[in-house]
Amino acid sequence: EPGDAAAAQGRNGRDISSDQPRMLSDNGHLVFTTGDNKEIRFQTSASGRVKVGNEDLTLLLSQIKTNKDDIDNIKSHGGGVPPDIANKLNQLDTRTSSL
Amino acid sequence: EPGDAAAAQGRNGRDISSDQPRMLSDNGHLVFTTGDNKEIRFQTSASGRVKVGNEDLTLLLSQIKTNKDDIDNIKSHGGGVPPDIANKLNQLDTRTSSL
Amino acid sequence: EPGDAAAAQGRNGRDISSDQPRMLSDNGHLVFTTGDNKEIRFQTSASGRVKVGNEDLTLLLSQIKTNKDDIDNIKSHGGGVPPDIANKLNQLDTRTSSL
Amino acid sequence: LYKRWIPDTNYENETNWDKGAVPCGNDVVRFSAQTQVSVFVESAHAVRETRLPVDGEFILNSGGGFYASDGREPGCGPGVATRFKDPGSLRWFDPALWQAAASLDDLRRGRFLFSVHEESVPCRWDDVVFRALSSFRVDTGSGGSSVPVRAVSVRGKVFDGRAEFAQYLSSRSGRLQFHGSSAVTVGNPGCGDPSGCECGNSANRRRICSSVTCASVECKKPLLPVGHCCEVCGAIVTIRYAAGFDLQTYRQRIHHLFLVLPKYKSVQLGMSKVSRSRRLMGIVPFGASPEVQLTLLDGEKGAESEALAWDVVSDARSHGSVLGIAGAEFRASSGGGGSSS
Repeated sequence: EPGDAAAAQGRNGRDISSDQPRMLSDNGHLVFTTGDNKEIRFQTSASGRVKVGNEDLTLLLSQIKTNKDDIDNIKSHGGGVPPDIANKLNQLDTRTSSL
Repeated sequence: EPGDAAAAQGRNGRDISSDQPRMLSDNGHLVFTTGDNKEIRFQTSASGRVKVGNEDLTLLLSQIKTNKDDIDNIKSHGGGVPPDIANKLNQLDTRTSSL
Repeated sequence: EPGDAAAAQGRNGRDISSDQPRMLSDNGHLVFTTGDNKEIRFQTSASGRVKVGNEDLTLLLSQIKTNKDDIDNIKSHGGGVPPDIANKLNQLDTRTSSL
Repeated sequence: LYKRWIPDTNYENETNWDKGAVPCGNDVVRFSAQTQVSVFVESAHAVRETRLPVDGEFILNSGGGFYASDGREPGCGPGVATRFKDPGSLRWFDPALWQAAASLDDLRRGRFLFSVHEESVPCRWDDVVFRALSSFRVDTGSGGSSVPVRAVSVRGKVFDGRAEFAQYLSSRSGRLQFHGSSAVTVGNPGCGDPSGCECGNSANRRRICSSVTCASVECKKPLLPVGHCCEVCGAIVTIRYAAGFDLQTYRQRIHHLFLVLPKYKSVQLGMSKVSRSRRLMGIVPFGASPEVQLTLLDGEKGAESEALAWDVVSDARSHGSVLGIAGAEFRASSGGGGSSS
């Protein structure tokens, strides 16, 4: 009934204040907007997953942190030995082995 | 009137039926979908957050770029000095210090 | 609700009400939750995008994997040559060039 | 004709909620775990807590969706626990759940046609319309037979190709909106006969009439129109047509000439192509011949209907040659009747 929609507006159609997080359709786009100081949270249980398309977002987010840790480690302790350096060191070692 | 076929044509006369987003429950999985060429958007205000489990999505995504920058830097300028190399260089240095 | 608990038994007698996803306001935060082993999924059609702010999430997620690959490569083959090492190698090379 | 499904599963429709009101920001909303429903959400609603079904969907109209309640929803009251009613039992073959009109424009303007029960349900020639800004759930019934129609439009998209609609039915929305082992099929040709087409729902008569509760009638000779489930008080005009008869044109003529008159404003008139078995000497059947049946009801004892029947028959008598009418007669529940030829 057309009248119902109008009635529903009266009861629910209040302006959404800027601090209320929301999920709204905007011309076919699905838009999640967090409010000021408010969060939108997606919570699965321990064994549940959050997926974006075929990607496991939970895994990937944890990978970001693993990556950061690895990078921090490389920054302080280096990565593997670049072949050029290994070669040069070998060359120098040989050259100076009789000293 | 929110009635019938004619009313379903958008202002631009396009068929709007297939491009409305959905929040659906599929055997208990919670699925957010959009139609062709439509986006799912997360819009965070300055102080609002999107959280996936306990993780702050916005922060982590910015970490991805930081990681990439760090990696690019390591690729061109190296990371820390691996202990093996440091040891070898010290050894060579000592060995050749009298030359 | 009294009648419901009984009605919510699945065919196998399991209580399926715990499989129901929920959408709730927690202190003004908008929270989506799922039951045990259930996923939250974001699905756009082929040409749609998931965007976080102005960032394309799909691209960012693929960057996470690129970062991981780069890090793995740096771990095994090293990154660029740190200037300190390059200098030291040059110094040693010069020092030993007459040997 | 166009037949439009009346019920919807819209969030904004207060009749879909057990408390008779659309939930607001202080309410706790429950969908039963096993309610299979496709809900259309036209506008934005505050959410305190919503428990979703295990299999269902919310279709979000532009501007539609949900936002976290701040717990201070004005005019919402202290908050109640409210439940979305299970829409599972609304049946395709229930004649009370359809509106009929001669065109989409008439549908939009609310110019509905009255029909006998069998023809209130979509006929194989009809275009079935589900409101654009709505979702729904319809039980197409058991039995596994197909339910053919010309076309079906769902949320503005018109399906008239069999394969495409079958694909829609197998989609998530399709499975939530249509259930039952009888599958609706589209692509049937429309009625190509200007004199009208028989609805073809007599095969479904039992299913259709099982949804109908007949009111008691208090007239001398109650009538049972072909295709109707109940005896009625009123009149039945039977038109024998000839070359040149056009049902749609004739329907409009009767409307403009008579139904718009104040004295007939309470008369409902249904017009159908029907097939009545002819009986030799009134006893021995010798085949069926198609004719046009006008069912006239007025909710009273049938006096207005009988007066209109006289007018219709006189009109047919005066202009029969122009209209392609070979003869007309009527029976009234008062016991009266008349004919022309």
